Amino acid sequence: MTGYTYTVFIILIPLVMFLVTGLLGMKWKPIISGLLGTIGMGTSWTLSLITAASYFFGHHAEGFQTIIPFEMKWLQFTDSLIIKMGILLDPISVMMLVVITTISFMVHLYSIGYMHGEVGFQRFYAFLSLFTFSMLGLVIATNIFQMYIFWELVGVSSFLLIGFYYQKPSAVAASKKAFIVTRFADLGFLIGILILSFITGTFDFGKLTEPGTAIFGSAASMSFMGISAMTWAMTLIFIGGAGKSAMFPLHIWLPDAMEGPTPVSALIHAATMVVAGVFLVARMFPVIHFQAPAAQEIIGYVGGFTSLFAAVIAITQYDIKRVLAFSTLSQLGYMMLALGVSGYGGEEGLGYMASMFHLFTHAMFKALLFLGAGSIIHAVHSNNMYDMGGLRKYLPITHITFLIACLTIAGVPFLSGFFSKDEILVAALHHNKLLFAVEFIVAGLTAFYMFRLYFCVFWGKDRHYHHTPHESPLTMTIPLMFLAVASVFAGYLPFTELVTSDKLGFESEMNYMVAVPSVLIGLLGIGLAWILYKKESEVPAKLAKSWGILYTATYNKFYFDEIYLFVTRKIIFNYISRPIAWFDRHIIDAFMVGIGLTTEKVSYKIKGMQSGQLQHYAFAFVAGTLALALSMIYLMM
Amino acid sequence: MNILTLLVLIPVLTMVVVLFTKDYKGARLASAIGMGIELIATVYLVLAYLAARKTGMMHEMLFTSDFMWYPSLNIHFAFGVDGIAVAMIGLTSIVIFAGIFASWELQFLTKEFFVSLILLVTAVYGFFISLDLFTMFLFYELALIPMYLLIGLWGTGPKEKSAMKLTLMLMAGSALIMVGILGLYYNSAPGGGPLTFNIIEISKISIPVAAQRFFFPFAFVGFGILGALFPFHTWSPDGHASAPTAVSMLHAGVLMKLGGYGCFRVAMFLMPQAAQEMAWIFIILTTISVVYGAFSAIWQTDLKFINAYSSVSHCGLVIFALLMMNETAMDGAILQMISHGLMTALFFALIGMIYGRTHTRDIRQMGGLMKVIPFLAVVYMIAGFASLGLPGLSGFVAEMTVFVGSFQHQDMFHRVVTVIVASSIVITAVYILKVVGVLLLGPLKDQHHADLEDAKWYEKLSTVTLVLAVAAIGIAPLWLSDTIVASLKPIVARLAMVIPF
Amino acid sequence: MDLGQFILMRHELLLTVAALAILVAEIFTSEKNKSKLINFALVLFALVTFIGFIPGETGNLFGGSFQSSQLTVFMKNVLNLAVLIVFLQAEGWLRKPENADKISEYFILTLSTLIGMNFMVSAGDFLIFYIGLETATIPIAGLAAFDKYKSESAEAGIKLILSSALSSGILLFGLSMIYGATGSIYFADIATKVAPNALIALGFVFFVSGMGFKISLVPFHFWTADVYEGAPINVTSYLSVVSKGAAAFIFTIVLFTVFKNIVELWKPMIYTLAIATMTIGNLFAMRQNNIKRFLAFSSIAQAGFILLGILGAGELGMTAIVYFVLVYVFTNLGAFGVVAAIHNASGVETISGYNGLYQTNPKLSWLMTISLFSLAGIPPIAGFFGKFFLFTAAAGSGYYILVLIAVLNATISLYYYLLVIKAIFIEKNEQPIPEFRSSNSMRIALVMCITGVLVTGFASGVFEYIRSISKLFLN
Amino acid sequence: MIQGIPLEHFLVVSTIMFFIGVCGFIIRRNLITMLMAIELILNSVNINFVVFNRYLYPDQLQGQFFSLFIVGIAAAEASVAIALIINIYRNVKNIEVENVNEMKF
Repeated sequence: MTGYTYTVFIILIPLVMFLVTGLLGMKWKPIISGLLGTIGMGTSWTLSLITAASYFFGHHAEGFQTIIPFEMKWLQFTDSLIIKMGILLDPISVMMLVVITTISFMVHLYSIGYMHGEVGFQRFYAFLSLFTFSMLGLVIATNIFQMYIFWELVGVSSFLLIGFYYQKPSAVAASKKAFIVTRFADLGFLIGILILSFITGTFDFGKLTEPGTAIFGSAASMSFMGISAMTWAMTLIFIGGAGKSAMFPLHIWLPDAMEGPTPVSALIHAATMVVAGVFLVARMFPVIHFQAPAAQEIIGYVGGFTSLFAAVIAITQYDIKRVLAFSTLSQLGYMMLALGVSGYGGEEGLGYMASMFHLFTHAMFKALLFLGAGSIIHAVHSNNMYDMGGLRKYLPITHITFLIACLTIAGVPFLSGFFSKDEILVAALHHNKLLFAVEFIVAGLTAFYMFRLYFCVFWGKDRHYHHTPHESPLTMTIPLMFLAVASVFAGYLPFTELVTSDKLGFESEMNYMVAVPSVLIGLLGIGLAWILYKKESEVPAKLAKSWGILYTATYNKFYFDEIYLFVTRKIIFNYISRPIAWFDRHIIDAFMVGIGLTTEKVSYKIKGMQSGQLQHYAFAFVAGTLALALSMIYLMM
Repeated sequence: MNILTLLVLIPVLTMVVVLFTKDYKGARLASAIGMGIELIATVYLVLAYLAARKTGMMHEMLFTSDFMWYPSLNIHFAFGVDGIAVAMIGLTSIVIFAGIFASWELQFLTKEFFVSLILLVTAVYGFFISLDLFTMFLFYELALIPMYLLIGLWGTGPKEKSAMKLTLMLMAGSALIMVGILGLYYNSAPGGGPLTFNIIEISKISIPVAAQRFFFPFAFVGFGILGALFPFHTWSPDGHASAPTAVSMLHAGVLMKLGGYGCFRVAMFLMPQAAQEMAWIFIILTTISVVYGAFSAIWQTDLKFINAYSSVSHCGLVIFALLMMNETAMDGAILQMISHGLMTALFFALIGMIYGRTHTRDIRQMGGLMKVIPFLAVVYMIAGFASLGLPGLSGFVAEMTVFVGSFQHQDMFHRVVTVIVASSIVITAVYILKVVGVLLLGPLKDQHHADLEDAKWYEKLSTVTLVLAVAAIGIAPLWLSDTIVASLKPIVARLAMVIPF
Repeated sequence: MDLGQFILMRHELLLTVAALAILVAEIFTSEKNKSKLINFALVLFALVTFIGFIPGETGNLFGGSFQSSQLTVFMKNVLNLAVLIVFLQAEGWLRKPENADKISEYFILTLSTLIGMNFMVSAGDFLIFYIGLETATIPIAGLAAFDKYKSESAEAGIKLILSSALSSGILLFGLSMIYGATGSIYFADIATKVAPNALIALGFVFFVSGMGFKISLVPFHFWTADVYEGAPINVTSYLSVVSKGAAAFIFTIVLFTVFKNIVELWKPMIYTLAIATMTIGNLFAMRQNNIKRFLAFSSIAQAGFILLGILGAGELGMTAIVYFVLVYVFTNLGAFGVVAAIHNASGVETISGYNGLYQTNPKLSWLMTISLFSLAGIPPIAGFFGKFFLFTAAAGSGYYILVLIAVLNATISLYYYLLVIKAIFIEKNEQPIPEFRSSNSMRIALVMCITGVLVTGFASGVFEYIRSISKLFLN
Repeated sequence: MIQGIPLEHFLVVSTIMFFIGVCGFIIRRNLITMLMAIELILNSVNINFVVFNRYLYPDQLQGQFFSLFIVGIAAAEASVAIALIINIYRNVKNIEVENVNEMKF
């Protein structure tokens, strides 16, 4: 099946774009790199659409094959442990191709307008291409180590893009935070890979995920600290995923990551990179499900908790982008949870399917939300939603698209979000009532905070803007409209046939027992927001007061940043690194130097021996002779 | 004419030529040309080596040549290279080439500077191609000595003290080595017959275990001192901090590798049983030095100190991997040597250039340089990424090979320490980003730095050479890794002969 | 016996003739062109040295009292060479007005000590040995006091003569005991009769301390520093190289041949002496400022290294020692040559006085550096090989720990040699020693030294030759 | 042939002389006296040689010759020493040994 060799170009084009714009970008007019990037992205978008079409709607009677159109050896560790660079096409990777290229293309287009006139326009596009390249490489990885490689690249390009305004200390800090936190998680990923490879002797997804494989034969016997090796491996790998997907408690970097330009937030921190973790778990799903059920449990609960936790925080945030960030967290929690509660094969695999489905739809509407927010910020030059209000008449297109997005995420029927979220709830219900309850509440909260945002921004009375807000240029609104359409209709894609845990389609019908209540609670949330925020009123403030300490805690994200800061700054820097540095200088080095100094001191101490008195010399002479004589005699005894 | 002898001859001739140059321009030009030729010769050597292997020459060493020197003691000039030595020579040539250009503007006693620098390099080449312990040791000590003048004369800060400390500590190390070598010599013919210094011949017999137990620590620690083995690493921060740019580059980039190279070529290869038995001690030491170096790097504020400590950490990783004694891990060790050599040289070059502009190395006094000197800043970032193991740059390849290899070890203890060591990549990320964040990003801190000029052509040449090398290894590691692995086979086989536990 | 046999002691005879010739010449030269004597002496001695190298037969004289073998001949030639270099270096100093009336004395005294050493080297019994020893010592006292108006010089002289007298007294006492125990003064006979009994042991100890005085081993070394400092530089260099070398050589021979039966008895003794000598020498050298005193202590430390060769008993040890002495001649004379040159030109003889020397006299600085590195045993200079072979010899008889101590001591010595180099190259100085051009003969001498230092190591033939002849000698 | 005096007596005498000499050399302050102490030592050695020769190996003369030479050399030594002592007197105007300590450490 080498019919898909052209997929190589999907990845190579962004790479080439990166190199070209990166090296020569400074030479030519900014706009050129913008256009180049956009065109390039457009090409690989079309290519991946073609791929998707021919993959999904080609014949697949007995399920979808895993296709590897291209693979080359990159680095060989042992006879069996080999890092290959290749392309693996299977339902989820193809879907991800579509998602990434779509969003990336939209963002490229959008940025032409949004970033217009920024210093380092070329740099921006170079980094965008770099990111897209790495992200694509990640999803089509044929083996876990290739994935890890691109995983790191994704991390670094995210670092570069968050810190795009590198003269802004907060941006620099945020980028550092993002990198180090994810790096810490990646360590888990790496160790997981090490354990996995030690057990199975392979990196290939093909070998790892093939059903009923025998490579885990040895695994059962192995355990460390009472926990089976596979559980260790999978949990550690999940930690890696959790880092990228900002699962609790590694979520702290994501809100700060909003320091980056808004299109970046849309691309990386809403649609693509942050779902890498979910994708990883999905990729390893058979292994996790069969070899490490305990790990899967953990995944489920972490997902659930994160979604709730983030939703609660989102309610209290003022910064429009932070609200969106926390909603992203919450939605990612959904996806993780879905994987956590999923089974394998057919109906059982509903959660898996749902997760992927939600990933897809979420990408669309969350990107839309961010781009919309971008266009708002573009108009208002502020992130704080209390500086906004009544914008609906200034920014009609933005308003409509934003509303659609909000409705979608709130799970209003017949929009894409509704379907995917519904599937997740069903899956949760089947496996774990507690998690279902959590998700049910979160659905309501989501609706509430989204519409709180919506009403504050577009309704209420005008603020006095230093210049009247005007609708964004076409380059920015076209993506908005496109994504709006996408998020409306994405829900009608037959995911149950296309993306499933065992690559075989299955039938699933609406479960009204779940759908109706979830819709109701969504509407409830919307209504509450309507009452509280449609008109300017004191009620929210009062409410906030009435919650008191709890409110402040929530507003301060439960002080997690502070805790982390304490750990790093105080513990690691002051109580580990500083003493070590001191120890090195004042103990070890001092000891080495001390040897020398002592020698010198001794040489001064004994200088009296050379007194200059002939008779002392003579005495020493005779004494020495006699001493030798005595020792000699002693020896002979 | 044997290519290897040529490798040693070219620098010698260069020195002679430099001696007869008029002014500093001539001196630097002469040495640049000389080292350029050397670089070409090295490339030729690499190609020749690969070609020879391709034609299926299976000898352990290639291009061997052997002249009797002291017949009564059976001392030879025995030269020869395997893949590892070739790789090391390549590293040396690149670094010295870059180093010459990094010290392009040096005008105080230029002639003497370049002569001693090239003398140093000559010794390094000699060391890598030696197959005879005596000549090896001779070149080893010869490599240590020019250091004193180089640091003492052209250094900065408390240069005399640092130079003295460095020289003495390394000499003490070579004292240990001397004992080890003599021990090897006198045990090189347990079955009677002529004693020999020749590594290959010794590697064919097995030294009596009692002797191994006695002499292994001498040889290993002796070389380990130069390899910045904890707790004998303290010469390195001071030394590197005080040394002039090119010397730091060469010393951290190449000279410290002599330590690691000697550790396995002499100590481990020739005394496998003892190596197996005592490995755990040194594994613990190196584990400490990896983590410890990284942690103490976090707290430093002097750029060179940061890099010196990160060198301690990275070189610790080298010896750590060597002690794992399996093909992959040792391959990783060699890769790590090369990768660390290149990127640390790059670091020191950049630090030197930045220092030359801002006249400070204290990161607290600098900031936001990205705006002012973008080229240098970007290269510095690349170097940083290389050192924190970003895929696509050499550091990643080396570290991953080390980790995977070490983790394949059957013994649980080894796997656990591997995990500990692996955790250092996070700490590395912390201090690298700290530096990058403070030094390059953010608003410009000191307004005097507002009108610094960016890199000159020779600086660009110097840094780009290194960057290309780093990237090349990072992007296409396979051929290098395979070459090394091929040459590692006999060594690993010999080490694997004995499994005491 | 016919007179033809006297060819065996050609070196001694030649030297005697030379000495007498100079004496006579001195009588027949007028006051004003006394300085011509120098050229005469130089040429004459160069001739003698050259003739010495002509190979001739070897054998015994006077019923074995005088033994001449290729090894001894080689040793004598080395000594001649050394003295020639010393003379060349002394030339500039002798031309100074204050020495105008003592020119011939210098040569005659030196030559007579050299004769003594030659006899000592090829002694076959303790009588010749003792005569040679004294002939080699007493005139040096005169030489040490050569600057008779300088109180240091006088002090050096008296210290040397008195302590040497004491030491030779003790040595003789030992010899008398050995004679009492064995009933012979012939090496050959004694060697057969020596047995580990109290009398022999005592005698041996006294003998060792007597020799220890000459080689300046700790604790018999105290005179060294003071004498070296007080005596004129050229005498000092003579002392430190020639007389020490000869003594070390004969000491080795006696230990290897005469006392080889009680080897187990003297090895621990030499072991301790070696450690003490190296360490003390280094510790004292570390903080010296007067370059002559500094070199004195460094030479003491070097003597300690020689003992390592003695411990590596046998052919390799012998070879290593002779080789080391040869290298040491070039190395130390190189260093002393520079010191003398500088002293003649500027009167400076302190290390701190050398600050910034490199700015004005780069050539001399490099010479000094190379010599010092050679002393420290840095490759690829001869000193490295000398030390390495000594260590190899010691390791050969299993003294690895001693070797370790020795090499660590070498590291310490490197420290203080580097201090000098630091002074020369690194230290800043407003008015360093002004640039000067030393006399031609001095230059020749230095060139000889430096070539020796640079070449000896690489030319393995030298070592191999010594090895072959010492093999002949020892069996 | 001295009747009835056993070897040991001579040896005792010589040994005592030797150590008197050594002690004298170490204790006495006057350079000339120290020189005389040296003479004592040398003469004790002479006695040793002669006695050993006479009693143990009467059929040969090595010991006696040796002592003759020692006497001769001792004379030379003494002469040089005294010359130097005079030289010292020129410089420091006395011959107390403790004043001869210009160079030390």
